[in-house]
Amino acid sequence: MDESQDGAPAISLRGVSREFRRPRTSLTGAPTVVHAVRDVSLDIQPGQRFGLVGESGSGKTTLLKLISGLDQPTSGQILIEGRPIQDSSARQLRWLRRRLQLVFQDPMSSLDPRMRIRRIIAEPLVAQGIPRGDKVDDLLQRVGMNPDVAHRFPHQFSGGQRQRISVARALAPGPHILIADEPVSALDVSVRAQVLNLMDEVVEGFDLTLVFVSHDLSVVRHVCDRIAVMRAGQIVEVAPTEQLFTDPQHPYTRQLLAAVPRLRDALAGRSAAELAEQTRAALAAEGARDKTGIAMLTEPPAPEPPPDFPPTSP
Amino acid sequence: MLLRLAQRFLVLLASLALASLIVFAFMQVLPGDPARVALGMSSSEESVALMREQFGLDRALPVQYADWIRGMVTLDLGVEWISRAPIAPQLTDRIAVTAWLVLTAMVLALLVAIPVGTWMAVRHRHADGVVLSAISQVGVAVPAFLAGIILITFFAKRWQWFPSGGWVPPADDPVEFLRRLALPAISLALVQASVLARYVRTAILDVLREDYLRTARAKGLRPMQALLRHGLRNAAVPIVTVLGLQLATLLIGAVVVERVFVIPGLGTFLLDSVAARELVTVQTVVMVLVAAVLVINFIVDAVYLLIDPRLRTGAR
Amino acid sequence: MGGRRLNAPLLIGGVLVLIVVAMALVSYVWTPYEFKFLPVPKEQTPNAEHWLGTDRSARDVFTQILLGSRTTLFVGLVAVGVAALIGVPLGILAAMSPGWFGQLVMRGNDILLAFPALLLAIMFSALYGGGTFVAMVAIGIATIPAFARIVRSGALQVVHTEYVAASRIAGHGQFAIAWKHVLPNVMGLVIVQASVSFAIAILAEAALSYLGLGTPTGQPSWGRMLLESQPVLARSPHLAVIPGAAIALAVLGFNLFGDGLRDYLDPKLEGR
Amino acid sequence: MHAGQLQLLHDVTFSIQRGERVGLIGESGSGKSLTALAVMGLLAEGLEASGRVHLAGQGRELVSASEGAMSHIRGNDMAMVFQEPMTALNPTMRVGRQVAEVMTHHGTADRRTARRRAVELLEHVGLPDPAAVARSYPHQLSGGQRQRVVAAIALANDPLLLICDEPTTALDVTVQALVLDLIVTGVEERDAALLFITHDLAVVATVCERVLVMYGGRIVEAGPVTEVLGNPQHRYTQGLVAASDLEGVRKGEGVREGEGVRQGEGVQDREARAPLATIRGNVPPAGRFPEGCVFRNRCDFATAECETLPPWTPRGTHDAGERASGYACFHPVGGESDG
Amino acid sequence: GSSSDDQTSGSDSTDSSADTAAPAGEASVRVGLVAEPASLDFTTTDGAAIPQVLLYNVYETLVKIDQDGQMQPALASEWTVSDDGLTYTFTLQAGVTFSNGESFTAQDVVDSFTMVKEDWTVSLKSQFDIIESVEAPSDTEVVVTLTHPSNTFLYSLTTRVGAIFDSNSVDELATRPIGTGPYTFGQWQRGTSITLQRNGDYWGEQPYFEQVVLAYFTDATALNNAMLTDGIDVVGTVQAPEALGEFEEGDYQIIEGTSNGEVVLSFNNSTAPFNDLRVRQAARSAIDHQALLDTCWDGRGELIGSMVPPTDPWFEDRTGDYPYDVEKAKELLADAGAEGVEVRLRIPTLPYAMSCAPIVESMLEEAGFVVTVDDLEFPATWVEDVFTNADYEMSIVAHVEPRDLGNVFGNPDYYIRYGTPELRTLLEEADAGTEEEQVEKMKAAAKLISEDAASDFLFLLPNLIVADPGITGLPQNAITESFDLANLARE
Ligand SMILES: Nc1ncnc2c1ncn2[C@@H]1O[C@H](COP(=O)(O)OP(=O)(O)OP(=O)(O)O)[C@@H](O)[C@H]1O
Ligand SMILES: Nc1ncnc2c1ncn2[C@@H]1O[C@H](COP(=O)(O)OP(=O)(O)OP(=O)(O)O)[C@@H](O)[C@H]1O
Ligand SMILES: [Mg+2]
Ligand SMILES: [Mg+2]
Repeated sequence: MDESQDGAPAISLRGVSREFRRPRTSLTGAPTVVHAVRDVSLDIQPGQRFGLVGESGSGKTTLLKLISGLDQPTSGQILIEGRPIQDSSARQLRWLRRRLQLVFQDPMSSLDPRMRIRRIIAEPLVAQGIPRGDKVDDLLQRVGMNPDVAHRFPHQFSGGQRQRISVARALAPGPHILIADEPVSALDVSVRAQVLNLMDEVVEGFDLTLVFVSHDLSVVRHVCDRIAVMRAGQIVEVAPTEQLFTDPQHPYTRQLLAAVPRLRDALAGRSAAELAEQTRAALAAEGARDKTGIAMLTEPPAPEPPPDFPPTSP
Repeated sequence: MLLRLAQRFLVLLASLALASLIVFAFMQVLPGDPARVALGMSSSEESVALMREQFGLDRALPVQYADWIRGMVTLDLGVEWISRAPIAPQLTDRIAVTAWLVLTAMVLALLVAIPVGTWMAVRHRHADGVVLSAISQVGVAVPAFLAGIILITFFAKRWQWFPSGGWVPPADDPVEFLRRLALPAISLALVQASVLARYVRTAILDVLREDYLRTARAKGLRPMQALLRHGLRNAAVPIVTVLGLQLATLLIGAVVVERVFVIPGLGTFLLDSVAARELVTVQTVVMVLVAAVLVINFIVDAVYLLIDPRLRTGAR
Repeated sequence: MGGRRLNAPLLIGGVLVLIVVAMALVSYVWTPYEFKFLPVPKEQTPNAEHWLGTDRSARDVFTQILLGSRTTLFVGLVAVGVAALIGVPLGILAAMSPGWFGQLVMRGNDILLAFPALLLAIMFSALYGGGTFVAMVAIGIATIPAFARIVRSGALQVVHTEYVAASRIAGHGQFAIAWKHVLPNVMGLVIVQASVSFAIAILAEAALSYLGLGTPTGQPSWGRMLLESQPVLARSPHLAVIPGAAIALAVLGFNLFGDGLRDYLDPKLEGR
Repeated sequence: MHAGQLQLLHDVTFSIQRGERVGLIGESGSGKSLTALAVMGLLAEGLEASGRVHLAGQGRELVSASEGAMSHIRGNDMAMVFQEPMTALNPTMRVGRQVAEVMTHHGTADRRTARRRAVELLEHVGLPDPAAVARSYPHQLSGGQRQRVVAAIALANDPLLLICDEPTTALDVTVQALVLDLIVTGVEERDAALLFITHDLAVVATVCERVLVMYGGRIVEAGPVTEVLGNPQHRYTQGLVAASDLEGVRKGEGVREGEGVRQGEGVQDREARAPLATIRGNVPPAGRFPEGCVFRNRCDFATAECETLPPWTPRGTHDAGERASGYACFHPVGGESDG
Repeated sequence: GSSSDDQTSGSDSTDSSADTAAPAGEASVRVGLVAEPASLDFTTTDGAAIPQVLLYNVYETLVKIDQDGQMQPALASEWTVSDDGLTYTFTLQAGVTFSNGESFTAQDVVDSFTMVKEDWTVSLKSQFDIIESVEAPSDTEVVVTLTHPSNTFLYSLTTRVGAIFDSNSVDELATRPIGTGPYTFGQWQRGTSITLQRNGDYWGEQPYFEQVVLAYFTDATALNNAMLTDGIDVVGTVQAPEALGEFEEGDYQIIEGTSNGEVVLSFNNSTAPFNDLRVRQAARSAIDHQALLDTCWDGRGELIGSMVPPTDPWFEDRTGDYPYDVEKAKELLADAGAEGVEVRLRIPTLPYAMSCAPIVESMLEEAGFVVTVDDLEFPATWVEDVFTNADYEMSIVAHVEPRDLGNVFGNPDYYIRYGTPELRTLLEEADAGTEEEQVEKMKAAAKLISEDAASDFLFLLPNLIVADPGITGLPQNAITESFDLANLARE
């Protein structure tokens, strides 16, 4: 199903790290370094539906940016369909743009509010010089939308519809790999179901390799057939879905699983206290963290500078 | 926190150095040979050359620059070229005058702007808030010197309540000092109060939308209590920013207002010195004004650190 | 969603601005008199022949107000033009380029900010012999930081949005992104800042003219009218009141317009 | 409740017993937060509530109560935890003071006691090194820690009623599990009533005994959690439960009476991966809900009858009155048209 | 108002420009003026403002001009001129001391006169070029020998070049002026005021006021406001004549006399188009002087039509030379082939120039000139561009020095670039001849300038003084370089 480098994994990471430097905060202290991603090695096979879970700040988004060439790793190597992508200029990354596309978390902020959706969907085509034809209408239809709405602006759509538009845009250049960064986290359950169904359809229909990021275990479980668990920049466990849920190896995976409230269990009578007890037990099993499982943030996020006010009179 | 201050201080020093170079360079291209201006109509070339020598204009530019900087740092600025009057005492006198004027105006403006701006924000959906807001808009649109002219027309000429201008140092006669300070300070303050009130309004409106204010209300604080206890300090951050910028614009507004009220401050000093081509004086006054703005910015940054704990880390 | 509503400041401001523009346009095809000394009594109060009276040099005041609106627009356009043409690209550049360059731009900005508009204008006027254009270029230069800052902070927000990331993924380069996404999305901020700066420029021209450093003798300008009315303030106050009101209304117009536009474009107020 | 011309909530009627934990669920925009704020008397400017709110021990009716009267009740008899822990605390005030304030303000403790009690409360909500936390500013705490601080503030004066508006949506799962427990324990200890707002069915089932389902500004179904979520009657509730059931599709078990739900046979089997049950269409924006049954434009069972407002059908009896359990639907799941 | 701030040193405070604190008696009077001096040293700095304060008040001269233009004794009690007009012998007043206590002797006169020739840098020093020698045969006698006879020599002694300094303190001219006058120099608050103190040891009649404060205003309106709001007692020169109406309504005395200030519409005679007589004539004919005066100086002032004020002995009304006639102006311009000629009217930023320029512009344009008005900052830019480099076609300047016809028009290098041989001969003859010859030749010179339209003479600035009712001793006419305060008193 993959016509490029035969046998090569669709995505391959070799010891990839990404560090961010934060400005110094005291006269004496050294500048702090945030290891957003550390030493990640990973192979994702063509056609796979690969899930990435982890709590917020664990480095999921950073990893996706590295894979999609939006950011450069501090060290390590990234191969897409067997071709390395780091240290390439935007021009050199053109081939990547055809192969790999992204769907983002926030359906509002991933669409330029000032563009009509026809232009939004056509953007990859324009950027890559692909003739437009009536592709936009096709795509809209593929994502279950009426082509008549192509002249509207994003704010005229609901969250679920916007996410459909995002998917349509991602599909426009005919990619082999689709990366989705928490595509349903901002959506209501009923809409979430619609979008998940859509993703399922397009991955099937376009024969895509899918990398799906979420912090919601039940969602990745539904979507993916292989899951990596990420924590503090590291992949702590990778396993086929069923195996991960039935036989988690890493204590962190166990913590996550223990803490997820399940409707079924709750209806069966599991109380908040039990859920918490189970979570605490899983946390305690690891032993490293304090009793609440929440470490004090040692390094608070740098605040935004105060707003600029223009002077108003000379 | 100290690091931030230290960093900002270094930036301040660098900015001052750069600004002084710009000012100095600017003076070099100012047309109108000071020697010729001093000598007046039909002076001979020899006497012009002599004069230039006397002014020290024949020296190399770096030497002139170094000399000037040394003078400013040691507060020994020498004498004016033409009048032979020493510069430093004049400068300090005039800085004092302008500082009185500007700071009084600022304090007056704040005294008006903070309550009025808060009122405008709290009542922004009510008629009184809207009317106040409209008035402040008009206030912003009236140039300070025009306000000065209007004040003179009524309060000095028509009713003879205040003098039309001039200056008496506070040490000489406190009452007279206040009488002379009143109109110019008010004319500066009127515009400033309008500008500031609008910013206060915006800042308070923003704060009013904040979640923590709702939390405060959920604790049982009344709207005003919540605003005063939790809102003002947070609103202070953007307000301090404008305050810094407005102090700078006030300083410059003072240039014009001093002219209207014949006040011997930095503004008149600057304009007179430009006219007389007392270049050392001009560049020094410009530098003082620029430095004042830079220092104000520095202070504003320092004040942030006091107001906003998010900016000072390791405070725990 | 999309519940943007015209607000009163925007409407009133817009009308005032339109009036100024209309006056300037009308003055190209028609003025009641020529702008010159007329063989009529000077300092007339408004009357049927001279709607706003005549000035100290026996020139028609209404003519002068009409022609002065050109100066008013001219000063605003020059100042805002200079500031925007330099400040906007600078702000976008600062937002889109690597850390140290952005820092450098903003530091330079801070120093420029320390030369307040009027001070720069006074220095420029002294340097190039006064005149409106020079003074306004100075005001424009002094206003660059305001634009650069506001555009930078706006652009920073845009640069970090997902639609810019999407555009990059789509294959667009930095320039295309700046042009297609960043610029259109900061345009609102720019227009708001422009209208505020316009007001500042009008005030600065008035102040400079009052100091005798702005519009030169013999050219119609509201600031100049104010200056020239000074000696006759007592006996012909209308000669100060009329241009004073014109200045205040124009400034008010641009300020209101800017404020209204800010509210109009403010997503926080949208749809609420 | 009204916002200008727009009516946002319609005839929302419910009561909560002392010591009872009631959940309020519904999609975004259904009016959950508005309901909570209306009870607290904290509606945004421009919104106006009508109707009656009664709090045990308070003779007064709260909707028409004065600001002064309300300020005595808020934070004292009635407290609230908001959704966003990152912004709910004043960034420029130390955490300890913010907790102490709610006590000093209501005079439940003098300054010094309040300070001591604040530290105790912080410890009680499970914060490590509570004295240090009390001295911190909010930005020095993580989201979970802040949410605990907010909970401490809410619980400080032992309120009769605690309202939580999506208190854990911004938190990671492990933290969520702990915070949920904290809230439940907190109200249990005080024998307080809890109104818990969320859109996560699993969470509401974990925390609450009874649940109210809201759609389009109306309560469309109410009742004990097991009944409403285990055996929904209203077509909206049914859709909601089905759509949120990701596991059911995969494992081929659970409640799937909803239209268009297919059986899934296992993960590895691509072809058999079943689509999730969905509710067609989108939640209309405020004020654009249809007349009559608010759900009828998305409901597969809607008939002409639905153009009139469906009456409330009680389900069994309940201590808290007939509104405590029941639904408003002409074509309930168990009804004649089903199947 | 009056005042007596008894500040002895001003270094610790910035003085007020218009103080009103009023203690007992006639201790102090405040006179408001525009144009502050740039320095106190007129030997190296030009400008009318320095002699305005210091001459006659602090420094005295050997002889002095009175209000009617008559020569009067001053430090010289009498003088004689040799028959060949080359030797002047002055007998000095006895018992005169400088304010630093040094006594005034003939040697001071010799030193002062020598200094003009040797140390002065301003161009006015050339007036002493004709001095062959200065000698002091005795302590009370000075003999000046000229290289050739000159009628203007004695007159020049009444101007600043004739000022007598103390030989021992000339190093401090810029900071501590020492003279023999009725006042001693008190202090100078830059930008604000100069204070003169009564000279208790003055050899003549003691001044009435113990202290005279000369308060400086950059803005004529502000000066008038200060007078109206009781900030000052006297407005030395009213630069906004429109304000007189306000004073007329109030309780003020208004003195209206003449001055030496001819407001000249100067032409650059050396370049096109004004090197063409017809163009110059056209410009003169184009101006409706009465309307101009009425409009731009509110009708105050005098039309003279030439470079001679009525207080000079050789005054003649020459307003008839070029009566207002636009048609004629157009014709002349057409004759010269200069219709639509573009000229720059480059004016200094001074009140009279700025208020007259628009009207002059309109009138010239009516006649077919195309005029651009340039504001040049005064003095800096105007002096450089117009005065020094003659980069201009027209300007408007009041020439306020007394008897400056020769100086302005007689010198071909002067910015007007006129100085034709014909005029210079007339001037030399006037200077060398008898008094009658002088008058006659000067009249001829004025006529020549006028007819040759070397410039246009817009009007003569009035001497406008406003004062509190009781103030006396103010000069009616401003015809010397000094604002003579010696007789200032209050009834
Ligand atoms: N540009 C940056 N500069 C500094 N630190 C960064 C930057 N981007 C990310 N980080 C830090 O790297 C870490 C990982 O961030 P990332 O956004 O990848 O997490 P995530 O797993 O996607 O979290 P979330 O679930 O909240 O989206 C965080 O601690 C974050 O603060
Ligand atoms: N101040 C207001 N003015 C007008 N409409 C409002 C206002 N506040 C809320 N609404 C509208 O009322 C409806 C219900 O809002 P509410 O915040 O109660 O929803 P919710 O159920 O809490 O949703 P979420 O899950 O997103 O918090 C929404 O459609 C919202 O747009
Ligand atoms: Mg809500
Ligand atoms: Mg003269």
